[in-house]
Amino acid sequence: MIYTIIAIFLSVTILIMAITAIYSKSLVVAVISAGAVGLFASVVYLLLAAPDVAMTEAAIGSGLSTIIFFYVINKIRQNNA
Amino acid sequence: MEYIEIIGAVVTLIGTIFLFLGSLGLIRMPDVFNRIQTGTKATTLGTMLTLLGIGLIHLDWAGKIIVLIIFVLVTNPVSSHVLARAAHYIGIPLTSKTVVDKMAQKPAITVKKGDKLKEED
Amino acid sequence: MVNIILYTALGFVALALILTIIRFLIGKSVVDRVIAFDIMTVTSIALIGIISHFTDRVIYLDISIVYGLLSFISVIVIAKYFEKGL
Amino acid sequence: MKFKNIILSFILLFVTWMLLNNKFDIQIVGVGLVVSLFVSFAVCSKCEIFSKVNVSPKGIIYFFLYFFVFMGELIKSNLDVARRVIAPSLPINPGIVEVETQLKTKIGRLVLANSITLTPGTLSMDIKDDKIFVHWINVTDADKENATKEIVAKFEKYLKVIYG
Repeated sequence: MIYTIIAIFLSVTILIMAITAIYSKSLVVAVISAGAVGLFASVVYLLLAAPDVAMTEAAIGSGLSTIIFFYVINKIRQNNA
Repeated sequence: MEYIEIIGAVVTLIGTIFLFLGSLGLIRMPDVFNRIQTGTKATTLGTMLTLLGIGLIHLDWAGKIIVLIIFVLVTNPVSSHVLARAAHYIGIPLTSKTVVDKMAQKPAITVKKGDKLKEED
Repeated sequence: MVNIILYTALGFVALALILTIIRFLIGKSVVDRVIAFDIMTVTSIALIGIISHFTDRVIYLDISIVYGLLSFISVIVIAKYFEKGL
Repeated sequence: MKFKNIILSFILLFVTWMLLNNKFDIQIVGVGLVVSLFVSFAVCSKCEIFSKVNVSPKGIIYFFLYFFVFMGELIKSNLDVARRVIAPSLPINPGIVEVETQLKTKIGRLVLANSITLTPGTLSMDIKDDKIFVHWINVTDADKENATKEIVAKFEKYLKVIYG
């Protein structure tokens, strides 16, 4: 029962974050929202009793992909300036 | 035996109340630096107390709980310090209640064209 | 008794998450949103701790260690991007 | 003093490994000894970070005293934050002041800046040589000496013994 309520709450949060990532004007805000999607998706995987998937999602979805996106944005900014 | 679990649960409840107050401060404060102040202090102690309560309920998990508490205690101030310095560097304005700003003597930096970092939307 | 108190604690964590998400959505500048992201992460560590009590599995605490470590690094990278580029 | 660096980082790594495993077994202890010895030799034979730490009994006693003082300040600062957030009139009076420190080593300044961030109403923003810029939520005195006495002095007498 309590897991269902938490899972619904987190899923609605994931939807809000994904919509923010699509409709945001700024590139930086979009990348941070995508990182937040990975963050909450990892907690949802944890509620579905899959710790290994949750650990991978936390490492790749939230950490590594944000860092790589920022690296690429920085490269593009240097080339344009 | 029974008492220590109830003490742990109460400690967890106090920690979550501090987390809630930190988020409330994040909504109510007028500018970036005051938000960092309330946010980082309240969440550091709140997370430490929450994990400590869980550790009192399950006494055999003590090792990982101790590592997590020390980790939160060390990394949380560092990230708030770095964010505050970056916010002052790119020229986020301070609130109108500010009394004194000793860091303003530095030459203002120039934000490159195409970077809308200060105020978007 | 213990579980009733911890359900209340879970409610407070959910309220804290909702307030942080509101700050993320209305945030005036980019730094506001990054602060909201940082505090969201720390609150989620507390949430994972409480969930690991209800499910009674110690491996969830390992996930919260990985979680905190990587989000700390990504906050540092974002701040460094704001200051002078990577 | 390379030797002190290696020994201190070895102890740090080994204690972290044992706490993470949470089990006392001959295989776990053996693996932990070998790996942490190798890592501390490979990484920390050039760094200088622990070379000024005072490990005499006086330093250890002062470390525990500092720990209790710090915990008291942390709890006091949280009650302060709670009072300011709940009050309807939002009683803040913020400003950025400049304070001075007498600590010389890098790790001492790191610990001092982290402690300033977690004490009532202050947030360290930038550090240059021996000057720290502090965002203070309730400025009572913008002068440098008075602000130093108010913010830094309560930690510095312990940290000067431990980190030099």
